[in-house]
Amino acid sequence: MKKEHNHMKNKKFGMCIDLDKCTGCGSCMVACMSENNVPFREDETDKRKSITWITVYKITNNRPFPDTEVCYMPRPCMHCEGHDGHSPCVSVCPATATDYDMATGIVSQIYTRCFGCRYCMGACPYHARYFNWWDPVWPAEMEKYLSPDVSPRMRGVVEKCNFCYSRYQRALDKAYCEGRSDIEEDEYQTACTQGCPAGAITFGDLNNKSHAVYKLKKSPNAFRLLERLGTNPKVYYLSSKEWVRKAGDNYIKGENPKNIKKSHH
Amino acid sequence: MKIDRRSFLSLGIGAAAGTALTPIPWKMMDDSAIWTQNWWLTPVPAGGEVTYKTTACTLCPGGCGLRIRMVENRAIKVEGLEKHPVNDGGICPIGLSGIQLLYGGTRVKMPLKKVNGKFVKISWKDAISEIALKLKVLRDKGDAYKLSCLTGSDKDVTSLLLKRFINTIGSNNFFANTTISDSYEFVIKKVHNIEGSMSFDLENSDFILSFGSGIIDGFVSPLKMIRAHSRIKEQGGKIVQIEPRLSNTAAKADKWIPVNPGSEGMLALGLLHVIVKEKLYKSNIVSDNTSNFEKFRRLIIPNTTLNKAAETTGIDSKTIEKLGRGFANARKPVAIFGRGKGDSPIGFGEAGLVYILNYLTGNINKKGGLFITDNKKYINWPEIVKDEITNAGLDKSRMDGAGAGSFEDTKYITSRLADLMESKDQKSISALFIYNENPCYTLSDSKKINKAIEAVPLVVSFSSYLDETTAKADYILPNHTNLERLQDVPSVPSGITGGLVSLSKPVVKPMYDTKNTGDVIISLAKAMGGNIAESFAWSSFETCLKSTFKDQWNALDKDGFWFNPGKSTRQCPDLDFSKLLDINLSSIQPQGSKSKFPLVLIPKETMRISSGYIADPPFAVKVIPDTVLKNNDQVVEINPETAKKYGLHDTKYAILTTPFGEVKVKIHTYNGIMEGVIAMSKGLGHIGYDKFINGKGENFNRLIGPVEDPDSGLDIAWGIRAKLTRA
Amino acid sequence: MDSALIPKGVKRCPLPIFILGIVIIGIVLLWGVYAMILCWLKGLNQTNMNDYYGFALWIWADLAIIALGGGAFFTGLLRYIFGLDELKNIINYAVLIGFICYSSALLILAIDVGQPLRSWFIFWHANVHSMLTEVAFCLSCYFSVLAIEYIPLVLENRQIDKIPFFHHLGHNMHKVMAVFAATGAFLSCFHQGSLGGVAGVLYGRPFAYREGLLVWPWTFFLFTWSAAACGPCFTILITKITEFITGKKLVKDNVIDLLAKISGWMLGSYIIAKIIDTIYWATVTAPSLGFNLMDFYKDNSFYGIWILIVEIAVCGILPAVILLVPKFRQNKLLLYTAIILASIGVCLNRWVMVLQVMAAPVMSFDTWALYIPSWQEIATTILPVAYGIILIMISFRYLPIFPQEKELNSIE
Amino acid sequence: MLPFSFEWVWDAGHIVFMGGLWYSLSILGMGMTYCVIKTIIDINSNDQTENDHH
Amino acid sequence: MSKQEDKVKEISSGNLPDDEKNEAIGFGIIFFIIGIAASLIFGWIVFPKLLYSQKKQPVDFNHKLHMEFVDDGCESCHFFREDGSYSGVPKLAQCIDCHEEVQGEDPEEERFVEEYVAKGKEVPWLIYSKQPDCVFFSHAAHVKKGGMECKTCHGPIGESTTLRVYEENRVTGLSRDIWGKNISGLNKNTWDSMKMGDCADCHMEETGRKSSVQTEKDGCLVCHK
Repeated sequence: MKKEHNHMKNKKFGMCIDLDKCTGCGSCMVACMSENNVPFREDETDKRKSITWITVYKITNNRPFPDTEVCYMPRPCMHCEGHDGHSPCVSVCPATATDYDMATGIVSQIYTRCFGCRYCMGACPYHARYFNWWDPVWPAEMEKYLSPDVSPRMRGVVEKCNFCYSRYQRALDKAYCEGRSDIEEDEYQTACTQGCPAGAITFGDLNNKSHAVYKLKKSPNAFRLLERLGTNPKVYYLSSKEWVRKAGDNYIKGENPKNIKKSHH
Repeated sequence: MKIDRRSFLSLGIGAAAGTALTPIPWKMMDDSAIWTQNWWLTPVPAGGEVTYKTTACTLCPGGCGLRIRMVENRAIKVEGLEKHPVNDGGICPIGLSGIQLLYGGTRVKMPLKKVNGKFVKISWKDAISEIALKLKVLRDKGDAYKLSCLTGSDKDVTSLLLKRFINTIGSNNFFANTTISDSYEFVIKKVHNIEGSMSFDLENSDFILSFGSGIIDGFVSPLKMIRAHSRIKEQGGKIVQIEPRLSNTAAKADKWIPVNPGSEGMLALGLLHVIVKEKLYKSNIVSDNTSNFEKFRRLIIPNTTLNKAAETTGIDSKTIEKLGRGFANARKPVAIFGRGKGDSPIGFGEAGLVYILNYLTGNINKKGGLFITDNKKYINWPEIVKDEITNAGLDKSRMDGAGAGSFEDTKYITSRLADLMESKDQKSISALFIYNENPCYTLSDSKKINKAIEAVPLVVSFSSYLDETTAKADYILPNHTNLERLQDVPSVPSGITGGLVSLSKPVVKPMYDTKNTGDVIISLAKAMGGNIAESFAWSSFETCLKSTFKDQWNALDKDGFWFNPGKSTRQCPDLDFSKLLDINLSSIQPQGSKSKFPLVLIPKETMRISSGYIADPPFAVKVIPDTVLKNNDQVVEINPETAKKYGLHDTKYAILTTPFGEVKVKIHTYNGIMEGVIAMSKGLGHIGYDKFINGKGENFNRLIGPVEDPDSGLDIAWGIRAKLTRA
Repeated sequence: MDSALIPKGVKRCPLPIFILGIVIIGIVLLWGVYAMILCWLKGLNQTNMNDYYGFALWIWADLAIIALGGGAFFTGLLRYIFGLDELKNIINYAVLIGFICYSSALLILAIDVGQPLRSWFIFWHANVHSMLTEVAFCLSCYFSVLAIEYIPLVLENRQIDKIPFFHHLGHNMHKVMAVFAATGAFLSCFHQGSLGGVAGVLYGRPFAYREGLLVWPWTFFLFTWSAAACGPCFTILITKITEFITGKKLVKDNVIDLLAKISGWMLGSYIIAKIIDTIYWATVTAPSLGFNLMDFYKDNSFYGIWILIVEIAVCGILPAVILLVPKFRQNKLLLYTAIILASIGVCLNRWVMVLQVMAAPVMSFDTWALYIPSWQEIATTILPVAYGIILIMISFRYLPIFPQEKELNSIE
Repeated sequence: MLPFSFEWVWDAGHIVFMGGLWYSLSILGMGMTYCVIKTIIDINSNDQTENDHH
Repeated sequence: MSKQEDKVKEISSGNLPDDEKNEAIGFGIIFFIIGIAASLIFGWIVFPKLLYSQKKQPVDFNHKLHMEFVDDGCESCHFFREDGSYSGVPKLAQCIDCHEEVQGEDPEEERFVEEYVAKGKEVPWLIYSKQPDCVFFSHAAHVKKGGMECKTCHGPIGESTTLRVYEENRVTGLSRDIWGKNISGLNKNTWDSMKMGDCADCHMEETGRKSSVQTEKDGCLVCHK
């Protein structure tokens, strides 16, 4: 078969989220749930048991009234590359249920392989991984809206954002049928990117100079979460506010974020 | 040969050893694991051909275009329609969850009739003929005018068909839910004496002064506003947000100016003082087109105005002066008003002054400014056919007093519905149709409405869902849901300056025995016979809609919307300042005695909670933060200092009391709120619907009562005095 | 009634009392079994764990009992490999305690995973880079070693021993026991260590993360060392408790003293290593990731710096000193204090390395996660205790566990 | 676990790790097999004296 | 307990005379062998029969016959949609194109027209190669991009004149074709089984991709959803 296709250049899908634009409306979370067959329960107010692959954090500058400032921070899976693909979660999974794909830069989670040890959840500092504490139940006739592109998860396994990989698959299929071997930037966008009313999320190949994310990640306002840990995430944030950029990492009192050498990859 | 235990032992060992060499243990181990991957507790969605269908959202007045992903004949996902003038591909949490309203468990599955307090099944035919009979009796008694109707909007074809229907019967008493749009129309009517509304061209403005408008919190046309907000951020426009609480809009604004609740109008006055005194306004505008400006100038120019404004608003006069100058000196300033989502009107006092603020900067009908939009109806139906009863009924004035006397320019005083329902005299409602509205939940003092509605002999609900009001109805004639029905979706003007209509089209076959309300009205009219049937000569709602839109229909059908960016802006006419000379701002003070209720309760509105007639579907409920709802407890926000003062602690229970009732709440201390103010999310505390929606939190509307604006009569209740005590 | 089963020359309580005891403990056991079945049938929603607290009480219990069970491998190592012959008088009991600890640990793991029927994936689809894989492999292998070590003891039951096959088997197994023990020690060293590695490799969790040697973080070595130090203390503790309950002296003082002394050396050296590790972590590792030591102990109602002080000073240095100074060690009260403190210390260390790791926020805007276990978790954690007591009761009654018992308690 | 499994890669990690595992398992297995076989031989040699060894 | 002691004695062979003992050992070996043999027979022959239930297709279908009438081979009925997705087993609407009325003399066809076409009911075909829900299989990638033949995975089904019995694993609910006819899992042809290993082997051979950090094979999400 066609070996030449297989040396397609490695992609590195990533995201840039403009926090100045993000309004905290929550559409990304719901778009994701709807796209990815995420179940819901009667009481979802225990946020530590509530599955939302992308979660919008509300962060504040912790200053008293009226100097209080608030910023919303949507947090999908960061798809950490770590060092050579050894993201915090991938290397700890005992059953190889989660993996880093060098061809896409996407951290996969295979629900049918996972047996629910939850070690990966402990390893992830972003809390991007969710456990199915309950059997998924869709009341009334809601099973009808389930998408066949994403398999519903059984209880007792971990799940997380996969950058809507099923959309990538569909885009590729279309390209193949049209005789192309690769896709355009706009053919593969995640559900949260597409749904965001503010246009705050940009998604694309971080390796591809023609993609919007390539430029955005180099903005002086760009930062990533917990870069100092060496997780090497693929989600970039943009904020014009210094306190927001500083909240992305931990600093010892007196440390100047600008002087910190962050592990760069 | 003796078969002893040893033989069995040997046999057993042999069998065990042998079994290890067969596929049994290995295959069973593998299969049992595969079994857990396919077990019955996890559904397997069926595959099939994927198609997309275009429609429009009817869950809020925003009017977004939708693209529904279908697999075979199942609707899988709601997405935003790209290139749609409102949302261009974006979508809000409620719109996305529309799919759950379609397939969820809160649907009314067939027409129902209440017999002895319980709903029983009834056929469409019987239901319609029974209702028609009751209406005939009403007409025969001379009580035709006692038929009333309440709808969520008075812009769409179905609502207008309902209006036409009750008019034909012989009643003027059509009501629609009143919102900030009513204030806009009222102001335009009052100061310019024309029919029109307002639209704010935020995205092209460089200085947006927002009087508490939740630009990104769901204001009127939420997605249009959010998109405008992003453009503002890109283009470097400034946003100044004036409101007591650090809402999301305030958080994203360049400056947040906390203001005492209800004193926004005074701030506008203060700003006008600065602008007029320092002559920062566009002089040509004042000289060319205005009357009585000098009187107005003399009224506001004394320094006491500024001092009073500073005192009332809690903003020091320096800040007001700076703000006034900044606003007036901006290239393209615009002042937007209407609090939160714009669900409630505001008093003419405040609205009029903010409008003047815009007017004096000369931004009317200018790019980045305020546009006066044409309110002309797109509907040109033949006149209704009247008989004697019709004429007699239409000669009567409205029961609520709107459209006459001091409320001449007001369309509906919907807050008076409760009184009219309870009343035993001539001015009482004997039959009420309710469409796209849930008054038992959404109107102020909902406790009173809930009681009053029981006094109405005939209540007909067209709701698709078993909401609070529908539960009290005598007949339920369920409409198709959002994704099942044909309906026009007229745009609300506040964000769109052009003419825009979208079309909601059925993407799936109706799941249950429901009917489009438009068709039901036509059938009902036909069942009534006579002039009423004649007035509804359409064979079906679809033909009605097609004939209504004529030339636009093709675009609607093909693209899902019809848009003409230039159309519908009105000339900026003269402004008569005399209307503003006796503005009364004291009415905006929250109700209740300050000594008994030392705090002020204000609603908190966000994109994640639908506070209109549609309740939050499960997906949207899922993204409500736990600082708003914890288990089933409503959480209220207060400043840590206030909490300390009243001995309240974060995450602990407290009793919230207002003149209208008390509820148990949980405390969330938050630095982003003024001292002495309590914020409580609006849109929770449903008692209708199913367990995924109801019983969560408390209904804000239960805690406030209607406050009539002395100028317009509209219910402008926003905050209310309250107290918090430790539970 | 069951005298034929009881080893010759020793006295046991009357059967009805024994059965009564079994029944009482059995009820607790059944309660645990009920909770366990609930967890299996209904899933892990029966617990109070959550997405922040993916590892909770169970994993702590697992790590703690494995550390406490470390007495088996270390005593075995000393007895069979280093040839400390006196220890043969306590090795049986050490093995039994180890067997109980490890079987309990495996049982808890079987409840703890979300999909128990797939747990064999950890073997078949193993990811060799995962510390948990190492744990699972070594744990189950070492459990087989303990079973192999326990079997000869069972075979020594008076009636079983009468069967030539079992008699010979027991004898033969004794002969090659050193090989098994050596393998066991090798396996045990690794999995005690890999349990430490579980937390230490989490480079996304600055509270747990440690640099290290080759593929192993320092916690790998600290865990092995602490298990070797505190395991024997636990063996002594259980022996003393058994002596107290049975009212008999079962092991001679010189044996206990020897084990205590070795424990003392181990504990002393461990605590020095632990202090060095803590200092390095607090002054080099954590600050390089943006954390001060005190960041890990603030803004919450439970995890204060006290926990570090108790672990190192009260439950580390203090018992080490007691065990190392002969005069202290030979004072019964002080000895008991030391072995109890050492046992608590290792449990506390495991608590910190499992639960505080989960609880401490990493993102600057995140908050502490505290949790209270559900009754199902508590019941299933008590289950192994009940099971252990029952197994000890039965083994003690019917097996010649303490070689010195006859000598120390002659019956007329 | 075995080179037949999907995840197997011929690298140092797998060889050392699995090597260690199989080494341990085979020692245990061979040890037990030895004991059992030795026992069967012992019984068949009918060495009654050994019975009284205790 | 003396009773117990008796039992112990009985088991113990130490008291038996030599030849009796040898005989006992002999019996023991025989029984051991019987045990092995019985379990082998059960495991290799009976077990597979018990494990799979046999289901008949609702209507018989002659692939060979249909192949003669169509122009585009398999893709005539099992076609690709415009969006790149694969249609799989044809829907009734496709069959109706030809089978509005009974065409031939096959009683199966007659039954098909009567029971399904006339009633507008979809045929509940049992799909031999149906993968579990967790599997994403892209026909486009294999057929369009990879240029593979249908036969490679599906075997010579196009030449069949009748539909064979569908066998369903009673435990997993999956088609037997996934594991393969041979219970041992050994294969002769590429289409003999459709397990993950089969996919992976071919991917290794054909694509040579080693992008997965853990397995040095293709990424997991390439085939999983």
